[in-house]
Amino acid sequence: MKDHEKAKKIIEVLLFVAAEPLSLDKISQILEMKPPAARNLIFELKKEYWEAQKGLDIIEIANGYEMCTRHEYSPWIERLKKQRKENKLSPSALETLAIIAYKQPITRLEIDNIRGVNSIGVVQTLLDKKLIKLVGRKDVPGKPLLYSTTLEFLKTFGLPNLSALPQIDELIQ
Amino acid sequence: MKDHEKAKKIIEVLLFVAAEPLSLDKISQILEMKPPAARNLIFELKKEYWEAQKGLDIIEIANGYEMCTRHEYSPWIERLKKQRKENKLSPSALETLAIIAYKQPITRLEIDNIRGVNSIGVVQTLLDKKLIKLVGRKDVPGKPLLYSTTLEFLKTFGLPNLSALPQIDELIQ
Amino acid sequence: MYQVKLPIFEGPFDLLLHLIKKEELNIYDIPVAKITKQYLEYLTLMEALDLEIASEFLVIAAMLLSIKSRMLLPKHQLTEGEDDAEEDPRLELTKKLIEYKKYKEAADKLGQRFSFYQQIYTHPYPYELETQETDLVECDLFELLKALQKILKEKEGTMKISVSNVSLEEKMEYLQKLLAGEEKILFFDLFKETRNKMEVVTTFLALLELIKLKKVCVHQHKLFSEIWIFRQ
Repeated sequence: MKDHEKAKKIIEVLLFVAAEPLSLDKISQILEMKPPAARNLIFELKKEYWEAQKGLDIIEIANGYEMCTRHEYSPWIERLKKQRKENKLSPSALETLAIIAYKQPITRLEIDNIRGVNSIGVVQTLLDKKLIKLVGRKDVPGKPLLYSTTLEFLKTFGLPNLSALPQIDELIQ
Repeated sequence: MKDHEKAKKIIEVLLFVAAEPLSLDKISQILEMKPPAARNLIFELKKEYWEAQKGLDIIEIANGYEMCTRHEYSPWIERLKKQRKENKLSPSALETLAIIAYKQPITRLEIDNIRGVNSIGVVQTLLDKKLIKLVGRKDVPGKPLLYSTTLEFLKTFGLPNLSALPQIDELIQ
Repeated sequence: MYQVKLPIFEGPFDLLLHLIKKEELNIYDIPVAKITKQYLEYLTLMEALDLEIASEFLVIAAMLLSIKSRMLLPKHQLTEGEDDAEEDPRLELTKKLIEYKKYKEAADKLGQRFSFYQQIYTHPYPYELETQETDLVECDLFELLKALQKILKEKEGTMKISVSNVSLEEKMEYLQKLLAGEEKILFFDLFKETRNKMEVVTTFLALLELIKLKKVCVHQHKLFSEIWIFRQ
């Protein structure tokens, strides 16, 4: 493979792995070539993508270049995103999580009493998803385990901290 | 563009945007086609990528397909990211992981017996790295915990599935 | 000062395999006396260097010594009735070593795969799609109830107390009409025209009914954010 072709492949790979648009300066730095030469390669690559009628495109955006999907494929991507729902929490998981979030630290029996059903499976699911954790044992007969929410819980729900949860008493007036 | 070609482009786009390996089932569902037909398209796409000597590749990994960079481009990616992927596995971690991979589900005592040493620390490390998980308890006295490898294990080692591991008995001949 | 570089062994089996390989010995016919001598020399060296010797090394040392002494017993001393084809005292150790060796090889192979795949990169996530809507998560009753609570609270005081005669069916029809013109509507906007608490509740029940009938679906960008109603 000629150097010229090789450099083009490198640009392709860089655009693929970059998390944000790559500036011409950055690309030329990495390739140790002058910016105009790098720009020519990017254009060639874009032309190749176009000619091969690929689903992907290389666009100039935000002072840089980015690899992206062609617009006409977005309905398919939406289908993919819809399929992702499996990862979502079930209503009973959300319900249990809400109880733990507001009443932490809490035992399983206390959760069961509020929900009116046994929560053993759903508590395990939440533990597996690392949304809740064990934080000790309650000082009552039987010393039951106590659960609290995790940092992952805050991240998942976009909460800065626990006090950012809506006031529970306002919710159930 | 023919339907056949169009479907191939859609697969390309899906593999590009997916955050994780896409299963054949998922791909064929989205395309509303039979899995073998979808698989053929994926292979065609892979072949095209290969023939065009692209910097990108499509690989079978963790029960699905994924678009990724060819390994010879890693030096340039490292220049971009200014760092290597900073994951290291110690020889004892690899040894323990190999035993679990081939003998799963397996208890810690069984691992210790093969290794000839206590594996408590290394098993914890592998759990922390999510390369192995607890899958239950063995029905023998003491009900010891059983360990298996995870999907993350397949991803980390670029394996399509567990049966892609080399035959253990052929390894020492 | 000398710097003694001692190879690190994962355990006693690892050390034994190393000795067998170094001396080019046959693993199926291990000269126990020789290997025991070297094994113990290694432990002595570790001791001299003040390295901690794991108890597992000592267990295998004892095992080696025991095998060695059993090998020294002359065959003809076998007592009457004992099986002639007495098991080779090395058999158990050999089995263990072979088993361990297999996994050690497998670990090497895994290590190679690991370094190879460390050099392979995938497309980073999250990937910004052109439309935000595709990132919607499905919204459940818990979220809906909270939203309803908020609306009731906001409407409090501003609502006239009057008897509503809007039926559930009428509300369902009204909601579907609202949605006919739009791709999506904000949950909050469904209640814009409601005049009293009863009507808010009826609207809410109508929405639930439409969800059940799969006429509409409810999504939000992320939990605790705005709720959108979509035609289905």
